[in-house]
Amino acid sequence: MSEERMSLGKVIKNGIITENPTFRLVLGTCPTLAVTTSAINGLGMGAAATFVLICSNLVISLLRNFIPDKVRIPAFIVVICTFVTMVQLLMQAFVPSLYDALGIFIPLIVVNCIILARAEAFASKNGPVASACDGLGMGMGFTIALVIMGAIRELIGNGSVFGMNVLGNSYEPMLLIVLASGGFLSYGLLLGIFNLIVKKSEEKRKRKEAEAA
Amino acid sequence: MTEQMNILLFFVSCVLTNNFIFSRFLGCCPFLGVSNKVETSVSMGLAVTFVMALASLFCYMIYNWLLVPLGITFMSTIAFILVIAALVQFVEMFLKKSSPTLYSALGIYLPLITTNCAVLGVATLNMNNNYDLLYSVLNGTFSALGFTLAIVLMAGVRERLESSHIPECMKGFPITLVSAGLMAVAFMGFSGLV
Amino acid sequence: MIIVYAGLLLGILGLIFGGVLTFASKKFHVEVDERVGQIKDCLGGANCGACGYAGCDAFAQAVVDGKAPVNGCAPAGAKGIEKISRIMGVEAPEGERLVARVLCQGESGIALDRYEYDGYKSCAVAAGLAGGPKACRFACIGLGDCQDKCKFDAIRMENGIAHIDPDKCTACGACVNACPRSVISLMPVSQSVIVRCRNTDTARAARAVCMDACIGCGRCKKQCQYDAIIVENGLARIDNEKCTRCGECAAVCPCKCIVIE
Amino acid sequence: MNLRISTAPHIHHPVTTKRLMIYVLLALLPATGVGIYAFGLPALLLIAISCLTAVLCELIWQKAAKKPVRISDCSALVTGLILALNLPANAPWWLAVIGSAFAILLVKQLFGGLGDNFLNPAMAARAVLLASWPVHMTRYVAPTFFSGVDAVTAATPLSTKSAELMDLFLGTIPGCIGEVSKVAILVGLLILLFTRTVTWHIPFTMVASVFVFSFLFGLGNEEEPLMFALYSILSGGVLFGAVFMATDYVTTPMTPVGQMIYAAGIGLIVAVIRNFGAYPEGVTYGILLMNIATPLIDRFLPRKIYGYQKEGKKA
Amino acid sequence: MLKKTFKRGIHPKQHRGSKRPTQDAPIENYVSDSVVIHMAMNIGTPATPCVKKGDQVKIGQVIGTANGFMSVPVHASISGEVTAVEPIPYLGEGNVTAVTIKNDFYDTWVDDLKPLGSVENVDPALVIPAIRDAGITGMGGASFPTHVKLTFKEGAVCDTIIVNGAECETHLTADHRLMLENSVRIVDGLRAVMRALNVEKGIIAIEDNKPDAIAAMERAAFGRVGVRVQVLKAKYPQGGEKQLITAVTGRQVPAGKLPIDAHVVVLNVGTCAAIADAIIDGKPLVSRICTVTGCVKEPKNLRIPIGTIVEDMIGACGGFSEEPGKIFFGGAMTGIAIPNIQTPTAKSTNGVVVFNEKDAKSLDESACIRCGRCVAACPVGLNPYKIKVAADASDFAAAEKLHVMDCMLCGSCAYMCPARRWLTPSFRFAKDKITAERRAAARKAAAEKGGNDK
Repeated sequence: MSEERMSLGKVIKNGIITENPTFRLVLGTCPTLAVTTSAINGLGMGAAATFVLICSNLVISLLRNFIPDKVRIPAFIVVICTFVTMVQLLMQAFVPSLYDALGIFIPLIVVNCIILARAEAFASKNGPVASACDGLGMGMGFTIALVIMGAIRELIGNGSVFGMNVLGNSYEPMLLIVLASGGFLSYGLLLGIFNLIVKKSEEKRKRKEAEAA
Repeated sequence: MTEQMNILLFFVSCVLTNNFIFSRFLGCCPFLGVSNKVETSVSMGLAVTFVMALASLFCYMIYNWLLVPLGITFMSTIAFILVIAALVQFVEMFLKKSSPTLYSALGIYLPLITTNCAVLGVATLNMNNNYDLLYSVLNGTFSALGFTLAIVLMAGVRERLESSHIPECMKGFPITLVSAGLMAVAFMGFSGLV
Repeated sequence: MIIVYAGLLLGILGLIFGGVLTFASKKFHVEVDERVGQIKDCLGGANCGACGYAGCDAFAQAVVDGKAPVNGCAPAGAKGIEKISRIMGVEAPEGERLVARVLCQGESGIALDRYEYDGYKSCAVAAGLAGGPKACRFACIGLGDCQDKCKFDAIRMENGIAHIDPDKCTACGACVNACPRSVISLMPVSQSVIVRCRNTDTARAARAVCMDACIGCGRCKKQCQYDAIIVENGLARIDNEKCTRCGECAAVCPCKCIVIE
Repeated sequence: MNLRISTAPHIHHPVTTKRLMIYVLLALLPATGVGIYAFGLPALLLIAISCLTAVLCELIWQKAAKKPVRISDCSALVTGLILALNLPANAPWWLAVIGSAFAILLVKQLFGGLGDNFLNPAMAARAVLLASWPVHMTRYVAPTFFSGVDAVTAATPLSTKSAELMDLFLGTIPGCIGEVSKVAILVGLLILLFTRTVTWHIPFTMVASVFVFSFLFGLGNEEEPLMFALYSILSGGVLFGAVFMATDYVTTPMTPVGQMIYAAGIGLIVAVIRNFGAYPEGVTYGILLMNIATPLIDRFLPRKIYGYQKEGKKA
Repeated sequence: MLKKTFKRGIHPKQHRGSKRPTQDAPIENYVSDSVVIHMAMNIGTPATPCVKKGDQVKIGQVIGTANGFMSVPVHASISGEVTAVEPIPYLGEGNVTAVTIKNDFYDTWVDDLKPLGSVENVDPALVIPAIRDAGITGMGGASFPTHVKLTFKEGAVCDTIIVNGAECETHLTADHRLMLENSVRIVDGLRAVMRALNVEKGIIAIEDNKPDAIAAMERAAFGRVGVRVQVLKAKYPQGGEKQLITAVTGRQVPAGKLPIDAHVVVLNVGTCAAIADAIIDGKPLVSRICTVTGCVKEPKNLRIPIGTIVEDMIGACGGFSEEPGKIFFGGAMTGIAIPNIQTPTAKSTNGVVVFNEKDAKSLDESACIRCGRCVAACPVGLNPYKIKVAADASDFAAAEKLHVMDCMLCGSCAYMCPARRWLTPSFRFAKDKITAERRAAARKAAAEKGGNDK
């Protein structure tokens, strides 16, 4: 990756689409499943994770030449952990309702595989600007996925999106979708549909290429 | 008697009713990743149980005997993750030297446990719920047993799915997630037991 | 004050854990070769087993141990082999890319049936039943054992015989091993003039079972100006070293069993 | 003359998958008939909608996935019928549609179709409906027997324990469409046993297990534990579950011993959930949970293989 | 008397009537214009032909000599002229050498028949060589050389000889008729072997669906010391060697071992009769009884010279009654389908069954519904469903762990399968693969050992 020096836009796009952490890499499943009971929760979680991703990627990238190789993972974790604690305190102070809704999953951002994976795979090998962009892209990819899932689950399970009633009062919500099992089911199905779309579009592209050739 | 009864109820609560996977979403990554063979999932479950019990113990000590007196409870996340990371690494090296057979069975999963949110989750839950030392360790052990139960059942199901004619786009994670969702539906039957 | 405590705590914890872990890492040190992982990254990754080891991990370990050749993984391709050679610090052995070719043209209607096979769809099983469903004992049985084994989706069954897509083929050899009749063989990709028949029976016997069988008539041998064709046991064989791909032999073959790919 | 060649054996038992499914449908007929007789037109409509949806979903999926269409094996019909028989008679029609579609599409076809699902489709769908629309799924009506009396919404006897044992047995109590009449279910069981579609192991072990565990749990709390245990096996879906749902081939262990362990496990879970859990009924969950455990039972149950008996054990 | 049997197994009830057309048909002699005798009549090494085109041969003359211990000689079954010695395709993979003889209908036997006298007085040491020289192989279908079966390794103890008259296969009545019409010969053969091996117990095992055969054999065994008849409950695969031993004695043959490891030797009734012929008359194995049934006009039990062409036998039974779809040697459970009606019979061909097109057609394989019928049927106690999954995935190591090597390919599981899955053929394939791998591994190990020695 470092050899080819991607443009910054491409780095961001990479995070949102090509290597979408939720739908392509299937990383950070726990918060994805747990907090997407509503769109707003998804957005909050996504924003918090994005913040941590950008900051930790930036700092790790700056420190990458000073951290000895053998202790790099613990060092990364400490850096990440610092930012997570910051987010935790900030949210507690300014958006207490969201903080309560997300609960234990805020401190658990520390062990979200996406963050450590990006630190290890990208930030420790690239410059600070690119790393921050990577963090932004990945964070946005994560956020978008969470919001989509949250919106779908909220719509089916509660008849609303972002708290606004959409489907009217006669709609009888499917409670299961906002329960634990609904999280697994909807994530699995979305993933399957995502795979199907990717496969179809690839086939289409190949067919076009074949026609062109 | 009542104390024993309480512990039994606590056990049922941790293993069945509030199963880490099916109702709390903690430890999903290894649950999805390391559940393709029954043998490996048993090993993984045992390794997690071991680490979670120890982590509960150490985190309790650090939190109640160090952070609380010093008034720096906001450092809990950092302190916990350090304890867990160090613990896992130590256990790994210890096993590698002292019992190569056990290491070859458990060892490769140990690094994964560092980033297993179940471990940090159980420490944080212990802290939030103000469990005492005994219940912290019990919570760690029982929850991990619940995790083990879930991952072993999942592995059994996945071994069966291996020979199934699953549509191409659903293979791998998607079908595993759907299976987990259906299993969670079944586990809802235990709700209200405690 | 709190900041001091926090800093102190981190420092002390760091020191304690660092100390313990350093001690432990010295005390419990076990050697592991990191080249295994690097090599594994260069492999095909299909766990096809064509190398003879139980999956890519085992092959990588064997390469590091010096038990397996660096070019043992066909699906890795030239690039992969070069990378592995660099990791192992040896020269990459020269070799042209190979592809698997089906040496039979006995489509249904061209090769005669011995009987109607109505059992378990497996060439290996059918081959053991009364000499196989096709009258020619060298013919492709066409029940698709090779197709099942191909991890790269390069083989399709059509009109009762196998066809291999040379672009998709990685020469892993899985099909060669799967075929109970040895109809498939690995050939250099440049060898484009191929005798697509393996029947060594007499002309009459061969012709009796398949319209496209090589009858060993020797016309191709006579036609070839480069002495590249040998006819043995009633079967023509092309010497790849001498062949200039002129295609004269294919033009004169009365059975159309020499083809230019 | 072209002879065929195939591998031995050249003959087969006449029973095919389709025939087995038809036997199950036959066995379900009495319960269906009594259900329709007891609950009238709504029940008939619900059954028809559920079956139709199931078959249509199977057809659509197999067409869309370009798989061979095998709706003629009747397996989708069985699923649709069993699901409908597990609904309260006054459930809204869309509940049956969603349930059937869920059962066929998500629980069965998504995993590869007949034989590849690890949960009983009808049961999984019922659990999903129960979790999603608990109000609709637990509002039972008393049988009307076409008498024209307005349906009275009543709680299931599990929670009131007001019905007499005989009423339970004959089916004059509120409940799901298929599970009210135990007589009809027993007739179904006889059909299944007579056609050798199922063996006795699962139904009998499961009922016995519910009886035993209910008795044990009732020892401390009930005045007449024996009556309580009897009551337990006759009320709710225990019998229907034991005969038609716990015996689903696809999701049960393959060996008789495994099947008995499985059935005993269901009985235990049913008794536990009924006596200690939040839900009044546990048959669905018991079956689902043991379905999940089935691969492990199959895997770890040792088989006695010919030629491996211990030395010295001679007859 | 108590009827014994073994665990599990199947009752091919729907095909119980399959024996009816021939079970009351007396054995008829039939001799055709020509025979084709191939050299691979026994499991093990094929014989080498020792006649050439144009030679005149007599009945009982050796036309193929044995090749080593795992091989028996082959004899001419009719007298006449050898018209061809050439390789022909046969039932397995590849070609086998076959001798074609044109019948001169003089039925002359070779001159030097050497009878050993009555079974009471025969020299025990001469019995086994005589069996080998008579070219006797197992006549129940496996064609294992009988003298090899009767020659034990050092230290092995045999206390019982079981004569297999179970004939649990469908359609076949050859053994049934033999027991009825030739019961004394069978008992004589058994007694000869008992004398040769110094064994005191000989049990003739017969299924209870052949009451007349049981009566006949009990009459023949009456007064013979140590010989008795054991009635068995009719069930498939009772005629399988291991199942028969368990049914009769309650012992199990240890996995991967031979019956002798359970101190038992099992001989088919046909084999016993052939042994008696070889001892008393000195005649080698040149003819056998073969049931021809199914879609033929007159189903019969024929005594045919070995090597008779199927077409001739069908002709002797009045020809086909319907357009044939499939013809196989042996019963319907384990029979081997033949590619054309020019196929010759062998020493082990106990029946020729003709199916019409409707019966012949295999149903499409559908998805496994895990009903467990295969598990309930398997007489070995395997889990065919799991083995099939492993075999389909070509995971032969897993299949081996599931004991596929203990499968004896009886076909019970495939018979019961409602989804008509091809269980037995894939097990056969898996077994072949594993055997080949083991052999390769053994060769490799031997080669390495040799290399090290240098």
